[in-house]
Amino acid sequence: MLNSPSPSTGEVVTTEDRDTDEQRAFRLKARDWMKDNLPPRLPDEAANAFEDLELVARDRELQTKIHAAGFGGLQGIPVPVEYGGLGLDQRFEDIFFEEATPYRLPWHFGNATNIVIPCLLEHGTEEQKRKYLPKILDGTHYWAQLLSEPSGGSDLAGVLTRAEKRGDTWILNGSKVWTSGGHICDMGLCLARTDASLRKHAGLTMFLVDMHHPGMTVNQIELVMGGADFCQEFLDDVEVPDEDVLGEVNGGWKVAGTQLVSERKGMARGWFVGLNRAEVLDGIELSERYGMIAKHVGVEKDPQARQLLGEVFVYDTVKDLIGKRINAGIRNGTFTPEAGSISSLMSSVFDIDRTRLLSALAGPEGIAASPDEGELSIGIGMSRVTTHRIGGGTLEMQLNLVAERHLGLPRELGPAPDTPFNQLKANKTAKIA
Amino acid sequence: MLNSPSPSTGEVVTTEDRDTDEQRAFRLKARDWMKDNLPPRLPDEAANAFEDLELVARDRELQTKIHAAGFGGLQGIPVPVEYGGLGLDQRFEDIFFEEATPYRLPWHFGNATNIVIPCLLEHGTEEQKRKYLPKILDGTHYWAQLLSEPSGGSDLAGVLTRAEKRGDTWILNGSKVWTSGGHICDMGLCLARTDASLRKHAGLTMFLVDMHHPGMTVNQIELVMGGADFCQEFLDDVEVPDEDVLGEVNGGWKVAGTQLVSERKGMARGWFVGLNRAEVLDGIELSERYGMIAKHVGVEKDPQARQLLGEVFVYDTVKDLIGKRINAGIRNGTFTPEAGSISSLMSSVFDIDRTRLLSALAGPEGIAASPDEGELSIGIGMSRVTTHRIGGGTLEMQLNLVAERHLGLPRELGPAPDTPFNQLKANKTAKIA
Amino acid sequence: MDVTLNEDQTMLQDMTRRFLEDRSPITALRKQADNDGGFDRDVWKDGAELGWVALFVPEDNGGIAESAGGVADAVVVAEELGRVVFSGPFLSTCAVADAIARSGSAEQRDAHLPGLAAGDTFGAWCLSGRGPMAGMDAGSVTAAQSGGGHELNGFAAFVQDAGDADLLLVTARDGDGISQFVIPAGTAGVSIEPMEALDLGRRLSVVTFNGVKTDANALLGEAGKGADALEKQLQVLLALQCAETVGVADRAFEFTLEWVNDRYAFGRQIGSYQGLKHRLARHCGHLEGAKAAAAHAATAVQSGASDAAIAVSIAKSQCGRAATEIIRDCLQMHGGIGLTWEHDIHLYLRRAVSNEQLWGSPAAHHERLCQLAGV
Amino acid sequence: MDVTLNEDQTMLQDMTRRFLEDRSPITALRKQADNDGGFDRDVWKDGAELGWVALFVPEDNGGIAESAGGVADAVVVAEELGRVVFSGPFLSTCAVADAIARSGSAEQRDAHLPGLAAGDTFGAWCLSGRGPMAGMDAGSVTAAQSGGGHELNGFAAFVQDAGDADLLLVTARDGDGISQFVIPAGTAGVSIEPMEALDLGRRLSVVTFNGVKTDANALLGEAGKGADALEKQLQVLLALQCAETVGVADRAFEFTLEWVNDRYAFGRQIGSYQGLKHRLARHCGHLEGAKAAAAHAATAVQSGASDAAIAVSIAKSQCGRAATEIIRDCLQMHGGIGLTWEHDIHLYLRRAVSNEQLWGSPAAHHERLCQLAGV
Repeated sequence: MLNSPSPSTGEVVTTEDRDTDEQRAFRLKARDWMKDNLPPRLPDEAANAFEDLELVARDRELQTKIHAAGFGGLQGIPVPVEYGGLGLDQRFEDIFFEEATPYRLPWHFGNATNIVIPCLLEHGTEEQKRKYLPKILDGTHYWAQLLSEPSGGSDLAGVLTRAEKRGDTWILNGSKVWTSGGHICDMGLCLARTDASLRKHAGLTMFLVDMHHPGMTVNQIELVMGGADFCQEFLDDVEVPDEDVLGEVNGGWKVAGTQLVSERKGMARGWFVGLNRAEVLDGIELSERYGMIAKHVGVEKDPQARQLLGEVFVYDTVKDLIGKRINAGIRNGTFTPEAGSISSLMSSVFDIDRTRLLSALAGPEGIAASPDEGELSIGIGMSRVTTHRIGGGTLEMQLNLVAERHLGLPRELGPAPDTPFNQLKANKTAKIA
Repeated sequence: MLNSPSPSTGEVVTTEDRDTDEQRAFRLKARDWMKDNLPPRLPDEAANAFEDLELVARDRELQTKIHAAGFGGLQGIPVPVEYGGLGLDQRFEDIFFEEATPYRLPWHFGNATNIVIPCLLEHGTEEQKRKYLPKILDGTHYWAQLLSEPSGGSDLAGVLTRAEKRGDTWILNGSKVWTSGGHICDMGLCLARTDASLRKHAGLTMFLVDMHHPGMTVNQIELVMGGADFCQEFLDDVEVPDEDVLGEVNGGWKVAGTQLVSERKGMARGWFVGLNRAEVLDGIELSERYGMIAKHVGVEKDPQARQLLGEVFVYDTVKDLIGKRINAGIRNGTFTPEAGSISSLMSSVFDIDRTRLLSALAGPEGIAASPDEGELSIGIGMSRVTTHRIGGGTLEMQLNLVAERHLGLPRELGPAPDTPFNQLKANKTAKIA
Repeated sequence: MDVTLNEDQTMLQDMTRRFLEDRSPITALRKQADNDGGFDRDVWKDGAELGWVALFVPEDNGGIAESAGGVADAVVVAEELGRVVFSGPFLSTCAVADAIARSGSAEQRDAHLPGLAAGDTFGAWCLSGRGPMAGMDAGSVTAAQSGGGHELNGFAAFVQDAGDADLLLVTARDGDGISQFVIPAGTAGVSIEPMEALDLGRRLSVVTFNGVKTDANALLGEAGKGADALEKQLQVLLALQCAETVGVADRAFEFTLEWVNDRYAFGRQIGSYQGLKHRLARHCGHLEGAKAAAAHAATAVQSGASDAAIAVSIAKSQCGRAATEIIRDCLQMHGGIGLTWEHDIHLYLRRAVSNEQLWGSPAAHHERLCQLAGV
Repeated sequence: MDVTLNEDQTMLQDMTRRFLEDRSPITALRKQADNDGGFDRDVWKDGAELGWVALFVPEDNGGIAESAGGVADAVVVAEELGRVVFSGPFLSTCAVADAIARSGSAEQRDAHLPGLAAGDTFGAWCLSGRGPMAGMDAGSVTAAQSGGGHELNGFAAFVQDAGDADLLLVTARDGDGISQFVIPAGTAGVSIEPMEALDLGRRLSVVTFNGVKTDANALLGEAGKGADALEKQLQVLLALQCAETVGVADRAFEFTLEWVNDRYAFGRQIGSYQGLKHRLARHCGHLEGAKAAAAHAATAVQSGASDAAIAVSIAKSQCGRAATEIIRDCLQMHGGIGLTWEHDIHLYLRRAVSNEQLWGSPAAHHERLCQLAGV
């Protein structure tokens, strides 16, 4: 009954064998150039660390360098030539990323290249594209997403920041929050309410905002775990010229949709290849860290501790395998891009589980340490306090996305969808930082 | 600062020291009579086992006996004399139950005495009370609650069973389900829809229904765990005379409210004292059963197994302590009777947790056994399949009750409350047994 | 299960699903459980024709191993069998066929494999004893040289399908090593006593070996050197069992989704309540995890990857625990009806709870993972 | 915490709550953490006036033990201290006072108790070493007869409040038995090194004993016979710590309920979503469980009930785990703001995570329960 051979191979990691001649030439050129010009990818160096101004500056130089060398800058390969890219097929970008695996790329431009570029390409005017795209690719502009608001949390369309038109200029007032690296950004995509008498999603407009405008105050948010990558912005009569409206006036939610889809798609496509260890590893590798913790605590031979270790191995591995599976499924069309929310969800779920297991493993050794012990121990207790994630939406949003978008369960009831925004109950704006 | 003594005593188990002379006399009379007349409470004998027709028959005789001896039958002590009770203060009933702790009581009458009696007393006509109450107390009538429907689940007011009036008689058609002991009952409290053009809760009427009516078919439901205490009833032109409407026509939800509150109050008051081990035990007792299971599996010295055992000890104990705490709090007014849902909830939660822990403890020994090993092992696997509870509402209902009634969280949105019942979406009636 | 099935695998999946829907739906198990009877041998024979066991058997012995994807294809079948809580001796017979194909002499392969591949004979694997390490550790049966063959003593427990088996694969401790034997089930000194089992479609037995004499032909591979083969056999079996478990959970999850979409409470579909929705979303995630782990295990075992040993233990833990927890909660979501004998979900849950513990409990595999990680 | 507080206890609760709201709200901890400073000694002194330590001290030594409810009253205070994540040395000082009141000679009681009761001096308890059994097993300090007294060697870790202490209670292994000592913190050979701690209000130290010579007056009770006293001391301390943990969780749960009632998303209060509601309902149940267990433990310890040893371990497991899990999820429900330094909830969670592990982890108490159950 089964006549043809069906070789069951492992995951394909490089795709060199599929190169056309042109692609092969591009690959070799990239490989060659990278060897001499890109810094190595250091395992301990964060991909994104907006706090680290020195690294942010180095990434800016790196972007300029890649662009100047004729590789279009991060994710510039498929961008049309007239906007500063190479105008090549997606396949060339994949090749570039494959070759770049051992090197650092200017990942701090990820927001701009992964999210802002698709938004500008889809909704921008010719002028906007010519003006802004090249400056992303040549390293001039870091971009921020000014989306969440202190009043809003997960309800992204519940925007209170308002824009009023005076002559040819829009005046923006309000506050945005959880902006990654807001303090180092040059430009921002800012969603604001232009008509509160329309229903929630209808009265919004997207603006291209100059982050250096004097009305823009950017405060870094001090987090429990010590970092301050996220910012809160206060917009106080920030002026935006009419030509910097992206998309239609009162059509901002459509642009925001592109923004969100681009983010998800990009994650699934793996623009961050080289960041995600699981993506490049073929087989399962059990981390040595956990055994070291067990030895540090002195419980490596304890059957109960070994159960905890075993569970952590399972969670870590399954988390990686889910990521690979979902991405592969999205790539081959088994899943819609919405399935990406499963990876995010399970990543959060397993992260929380892991902190519980490691806390149990470390016992009292997880909550205090002698000064000379470094942060191994106290880090376990800290991770129990800070497992919770900000990026990628709350756990509740991920659960809703999986349930409604992936499983197709009926949506939650809310106020009638045609309720004017100014008749909805909402929170007040609050100062966080 | 702390001037007066504040003795911190353990839980009070007997209250003999609070007796008045009259109460003391009653207590001694009861004690004396019980010694010679009540059967002992056997630890392995179920309190309620409607399947066990022999036990059901014995309980009927027991009820008759207690009534005849002048103790009013189960829970008849505070019932007025004209309805067959003793007309005494609640305190006398408490004394009766305290003294009855070592004995079996006719617990199969619990539904009738704990729920039907309060409903009749509050909503019944004088004729109804004189007709039906004595027959509960003298052992003539077992009563069923015909409340849930196959279409309904937790939505108790979503009743599809309809009653139409023809002359002086109501004709009932429909189906009820999850009726405890429906097959042995003589009478039933049956909620039916008398006007579907009113909103859901408005068009309902409560009927006193003869379970022996030829239009009443009672099927026992075979359960996974083997028992068949619950029944499904099919009402096919069951006739109920107009004088057996309890409460107002279209006022049935009010009676159902009394029904539900009586159930909860009764649970909290402890009408089942003598059933609930936790209520009568002063201190914590760790069950020997778990250690025996561990020894049977051969893991009693394994540190991981001992963790599982330790957790089970904690869950079992905390479950009991919560029950005692909530009951004490309801009794002294710290909690409203709604807090009883916390005990039910946590009882379910801990039961589920326990089956998980015991499954892990038993390992493969929990899912198969040699024929000579009895049901110790296979029982662990079975309990994993059947932890789920039917009585007392689903887990989801318990969670809602705790969240909304106890914590006061906002209610879930649903269809507008004034929607006529016949415009609501609902399930069809289904045959389960 | 795998998101990257090839064309043949997709065909095999469709074919198997249609075959089972037609010939062995869940009602078959119910009928069998009611009658306390065995599985339907005609169904098995026709299933074997579809290649169920032949995947492990070389062409010379009547199989299709060379042209097919081995365990990577067999897991496709196993998953489908799980979806209908199939009760035939698939795992056992495949495991025995795989062991003989891997380690058997030409004579042994010729003698046993054609019958197994054709669905005419059945196998059962006697591996381990009772207690927490059942399904993992050999050693409850011992082998000692005796005449030209061996003498076997001891017992094996939780032996799947032994009552129906023609052939027993016996893994025995032989001094410091492992020896394996293939013997007829009716060999003198072998007694098979059925166990009471939670899973209504799983026939488990205790098989006792009381001075069982084997001749030289019974020895599979070299005496005392069976440890590597044992590991490989376990990997194949675990990959199959995990796939079956995935099928069980997937199907139960599927009809639960239908239920929560169809069922109304308080005027709303119950699936619109976050209380259920969020639990289902988590279950979806864990089920995807089980699928990912099972698919990876099958691929790794088939290709003999260096992480195959790890991969099967990861999969066993994830599939075993996730399936049980998911179906248990799905039963909960069905309300009272989920606890009625008439509803199918308890059949799924019994299989899941049983599979979780058979062939190594999650705890046993966690311990194994620590060893594999060098801790 | 207890639903059956007597009138005095209710008064004590109100008084303590008002005192702390006024004198040591959560902002006090924040200020202290920012400055890396110690607790406010004036607040402590005034708290001591309210009877915080005096509950354990006999009237003859300046206390009110005879007329008050001992640990059953002290847990009322501990719970209130938990609600503001109080950082003063309450547990330590009460434990030392209790130990001296229980086992001390008249001289020792006269010498130490009045100062402790009045809030002028502080104690710390050096019990155990590092690793999984920290907080449970004595033995990391050894005592050996030397001259008329003993020589102490070894170290104790996770010692609460040692840096502020005037007196150290040292529990040492003495041959096969346990000996306990009360010595001035400044005794030669004692060195106190602070540990980095997760809980910003908990000062923990490693206390090293390097040939520390004690005189006969330092020995608390009989040499080598301290095991019973140690068990009793632990019970008191655990009852207090559980009550504190209950206060921590109760307060965090309280302001989370306010938050979910006040906060809107998608036009609805977030507390109206079952996704949050059902989790909060479970947390409520576990919190009631923690309160029930802690209250029972306090009553059992105070009355010397036969189940007191079991009761404290049950309470420690339930309170420790429930508080951590509840507050962790409450933080989650706060969304991003819960992770900001400015929000108080991390201070509560740090205390809960820390208390879960100090004085015996849940695992250590589970093992102890098995022993107490005779398994």
